[in-house]
Amino acid sequence: MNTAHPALMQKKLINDPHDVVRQSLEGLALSHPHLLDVHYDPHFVRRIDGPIKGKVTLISGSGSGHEPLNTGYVGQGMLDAACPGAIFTSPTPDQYLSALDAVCGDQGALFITKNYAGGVLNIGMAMEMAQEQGYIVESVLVNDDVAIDDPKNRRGMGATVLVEKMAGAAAEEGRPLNAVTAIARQVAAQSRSMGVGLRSGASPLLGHPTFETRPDMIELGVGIHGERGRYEIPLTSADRITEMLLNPILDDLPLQPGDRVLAMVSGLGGTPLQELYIVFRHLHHLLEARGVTVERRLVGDYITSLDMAGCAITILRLTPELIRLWDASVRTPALWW
Amino acid sequence: MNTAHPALMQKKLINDPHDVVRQSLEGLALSHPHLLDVHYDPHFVRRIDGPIKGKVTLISGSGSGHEPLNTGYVGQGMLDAACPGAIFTSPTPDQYLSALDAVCGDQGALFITKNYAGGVLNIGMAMEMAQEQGYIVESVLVNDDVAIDDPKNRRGMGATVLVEKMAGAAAEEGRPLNAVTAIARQVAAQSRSMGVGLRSGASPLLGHPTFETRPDMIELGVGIHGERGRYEIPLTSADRITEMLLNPILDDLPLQPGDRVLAMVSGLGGTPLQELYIVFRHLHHLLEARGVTVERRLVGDYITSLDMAGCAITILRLTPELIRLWDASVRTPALWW
Amino acid sequence: MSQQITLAQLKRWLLRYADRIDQEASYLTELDAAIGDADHGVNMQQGMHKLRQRLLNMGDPNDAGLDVSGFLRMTAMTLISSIGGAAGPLYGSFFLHAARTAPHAATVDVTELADLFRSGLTGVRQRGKARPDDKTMIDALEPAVAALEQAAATGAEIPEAMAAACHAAEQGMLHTIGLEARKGRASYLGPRSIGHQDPGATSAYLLIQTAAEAFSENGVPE
Amino acid sequence: MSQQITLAQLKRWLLRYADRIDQEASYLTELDAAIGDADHGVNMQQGMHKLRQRLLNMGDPNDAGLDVSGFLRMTAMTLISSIGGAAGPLYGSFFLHAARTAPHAATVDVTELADLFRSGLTGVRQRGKARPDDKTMIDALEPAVAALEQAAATGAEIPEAMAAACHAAEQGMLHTIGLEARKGRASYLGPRSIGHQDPGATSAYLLIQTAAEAFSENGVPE
Ligand SMILES: Nc1ncnc2c1ncn2[C@@H]1O[C@H](COP(=O)(O)OP(=O)(O)O)[C@@H](O)[C@H]1O
Ligand SMILES: Nc1ncnc2c1ncn2[C@@H]1O[C@H](COP(=O)(O)OP(=O)(O)O)[C@@H](O)[C@H]1O
Ligand SMILES: [Mg+2]
Ligand SMILES: [Mg+2]
Ligand SMILES: [Mg+2]
Ligand SMILES: [Mg+2]
Repeated sequence: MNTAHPALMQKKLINDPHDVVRQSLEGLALSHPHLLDVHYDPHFVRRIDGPIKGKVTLISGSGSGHEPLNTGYVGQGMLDAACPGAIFTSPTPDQYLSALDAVCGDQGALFITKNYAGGVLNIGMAMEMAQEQGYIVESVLVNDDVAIDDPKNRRGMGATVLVEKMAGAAAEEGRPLNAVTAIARQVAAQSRSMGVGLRSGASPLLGHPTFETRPDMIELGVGIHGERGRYEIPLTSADRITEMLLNPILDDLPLQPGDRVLAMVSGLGGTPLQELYIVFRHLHHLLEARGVTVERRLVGDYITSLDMAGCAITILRLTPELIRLWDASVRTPALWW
Repeated sequence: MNTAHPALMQKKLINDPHDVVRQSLEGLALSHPHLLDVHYDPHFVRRIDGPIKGKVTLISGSGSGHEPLNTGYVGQGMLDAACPGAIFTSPTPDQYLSALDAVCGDQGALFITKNYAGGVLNIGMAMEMAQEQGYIVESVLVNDDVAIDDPKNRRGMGATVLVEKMAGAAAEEGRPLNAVTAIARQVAAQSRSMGVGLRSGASPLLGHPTFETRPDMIELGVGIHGERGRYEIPLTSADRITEMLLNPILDDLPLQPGDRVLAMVSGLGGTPLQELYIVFRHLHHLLEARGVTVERRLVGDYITSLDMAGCAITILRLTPELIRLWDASVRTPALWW
Repeated sequence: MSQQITLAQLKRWLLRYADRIDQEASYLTELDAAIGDADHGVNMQQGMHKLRQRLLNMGDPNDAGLDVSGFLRMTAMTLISSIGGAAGPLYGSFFLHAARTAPHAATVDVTELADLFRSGLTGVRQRGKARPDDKTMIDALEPAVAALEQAAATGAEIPEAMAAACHAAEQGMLHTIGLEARKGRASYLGPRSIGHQDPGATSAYLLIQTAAEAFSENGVPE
Repeated sequence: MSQQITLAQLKRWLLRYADRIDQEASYLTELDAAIGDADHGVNMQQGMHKLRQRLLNMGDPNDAGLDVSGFLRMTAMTLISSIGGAAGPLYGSFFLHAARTAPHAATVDVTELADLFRSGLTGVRQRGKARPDDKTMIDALEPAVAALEQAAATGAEIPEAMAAACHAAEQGMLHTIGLEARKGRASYLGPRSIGHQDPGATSAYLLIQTAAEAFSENGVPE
């Protein structure tokens, strides 16, 4: 606890900070008994009806604290299993392997992970071990965060949700591993994101906010690990912030008039829906003003950073096939249609 | 702005604070173009396919700042229209009347409102005016908050969502106004709620949190208007807090072994899903330990208080009919199955 | 003939109240933040802003064909449709009931004024079911109306009568500080509401205060 | 025969490291809060807690049938399966590669120790693709291994060699303060990462430091 700043101590609805991930998973299991089954030590969340014959298996992993990502995306039309690590910590290779043992069907598996050192390293080890055991596995790295200049070093953000949905739909259609992997890579390649943080969240294990913002400053270019942004900028209007999030996305993903996109505004956990709509409103105006059609949309808390206040914008350039995969039926705790 | 406590100033994704409600509605409309249509001055949100012949019309109203309530519950199987007031301010009678003019079918209308002075007074005036104009209208007051001893003075909380869902399903089935009203009253009568606030939210118009909590204290028995709770208590574990929320509910709604309930944990806007699951976990244990079956469940941000941190528990005693109405198809921005 | 309050003065009253609400909006909102939901100043501002627009568009109320009753009724309908919350219907009822008692004439004298204020207060009480000492706007309005009635009965002129009403409203407003709320949002706090001045009683005091100012000036041009 | 490090000493090293990590967990996490995601101390604690349990359950490593290589391999697998994040695979690779080079024997001398540390470092570099001055654990490990090698080459005894390694690791750790991160989460901050000590370099320094302590004590019973 930050005893120097008691007013900034973060109060949380938790018991022992060390039990947060496990107890939260227990609550998730009790909240969705007809969709999910949770395995503990090592932790993974699986579709209740897997493994499914004839279907490519999708497994995603990331640290906890991004809920509903990824555990909330397990279910028909999306993931077969999700591996939640400790808070903000990529899961270990044996989580992936145990999940694979539990849910892998006969068509091989695709691992989805965000492009962070931890994600890449652990998936890399998991892939090696899985292959040694005879599994046929592929992986896709999501790296949509344009706050980082070098694409190879870009973090995975909101595109993860879109990759999981569309690859999940392709798998559900019975497409083979190489096709599902290609869809996942296509979605990742056609997506860009950028986030802004207004107030730091707090990890239960830290007990206080990760950082303090100055009274009139905010953090531009944040990821989803509660970290500071790439730049500190003065607090400004939602419209101006929306522009500052969209512009670097468009610099990197040049959209032509007539292009059709999926536009997503995800809250980071501590920002109410009211504000997300205000951001989406201007985002929509800006895109339509360029002749870009907002063909599909997602506004809400879909990939979060504990209780950080702020949001991230994700833009995905759509093709007719991607639209069809997006619209395909999905039944998970967090996406359902 | 609270210049005396700059660190406590609340940063928000907004433009002019006076435009928050309108711009947020514009964003909502753009987010759900196939479900909703928004009317401005006076503000109301309507089902895109209304008015619907042969169906009782459901109209709900409340201040803004509780999103997704109520605008997020407009759509098939739930509300025909929602009237959002200013932030934390019940809508005016002419909002109800304009909505009525726009969506009322041929089976009369039911107004749903939470039991607050403002809600009651404005609905009362709206009913009088509607009746003068020849409409057949009924109303239901939701007063599920056991933090207040006197049931007549109890605030409306999470039961509002349940009333809207179940009365909406009954209306969609083609039940007449008196039957839909009876369902709505039954759900309200069989529901109890209690909330806890860990950190004050901030209204955009105030610019700073409504109140400050002391470092180790939290507010027990809060409503959804950002106000302090009935009692200030020391911060304690999620399990203990869950008990302090559930016990007064059970004192007032004595459940017998074998009873079946819907258990809901709604975040107040600034608390991540991770923590809501931890609360739900213990809530589930406590109920099952009493022999009460948690037959249906809802965990997430369903009725909020801007960006207040905390949550509220709602328990509804179910009957087979209520279960059927709960399970009936619904297609709204915030509930969809 | 006794002193009369003209339509122009009524109009000046409400314009002045609109300005006062603008000045005091954040004060009222902060009062509401302490024991309510931090919107009273904003709500009142919203309504009085609408009313100001109507009053300014209207020009001379006499030319608009309004008598005192019609003028108060227009005020009521504007506030009802633009304030919302608890205060909207309550202030709306004040003016609606006042309009019912008000003469279909271009002016009112002090006795008529006392009558229509009493009637307005009755409207608020019927609508909101609050009683004195419930810590609401009633606690400012009730003593103000009583003082006005008493002054009228003893033949006081308007400035003197309104000064008494204003003083009583202020006392009533301050009296709410010690009360535990039994109506409105502050009642949810129970004993924790004690020690805070009621926002609605405060806006009600400002209503009486601006009336006292507007009714005591004579023939000041708009 | 030159001085030997026994399996018991290796075990004591890692138990000591587990304790040190417990003591420094919040310090490491605060370092990570400044330029990362505030989990490094927690992650390391989680892994070292698991390792401590295994080490304590194992009793005498000789009796468990382990040689140095097997012991290091067991350590690697435990850390890989329990730390997660970036540090898990990296420290895991350190011990895995060290195990590959380590002799199938019950002891190692200083030259062998330098070799297996070098090999471990190579494992970290291959896995993480970071280079010196990228502001990572490499910046503590690289100078430590170099110092150890040099000491071994000049015939130093173990305490002396390890003291040199420890000193070099500390310098390397402090050197990270001035660096701009090019690998790991801190790299997302770009120039804002300058002025902060790297958490992984800090935990790596503690790894060397506890090794220096454990390898310099002789025959202290468990
Ligand atoms: N039943 C009532 N009768 C009279 N006045 C009331 C009643 N309920 C509330 N009030 C007054 O309304 C004021 C609050 O108004 P406002 O903040 O605008 O509405 P809300 O309480 O709906 O947010 C209170 O301070 C109180 O004076
Ligand atoms: N590619 C890399 N090579 C070497 N060390 C790295 C690399 N990436 C990160 N690190 C080290 O890992 C440390 C962070 O570990 P930790 O906080 O446990 O994992 P994470 O960054 O996944 O949260 C950094 O301080 C840095 O020293
Ligand atoms: Mg991490
Ligand atoms: Mg209000
Ligand atoms: Mg109020
Ligand atoms: Mg870290």
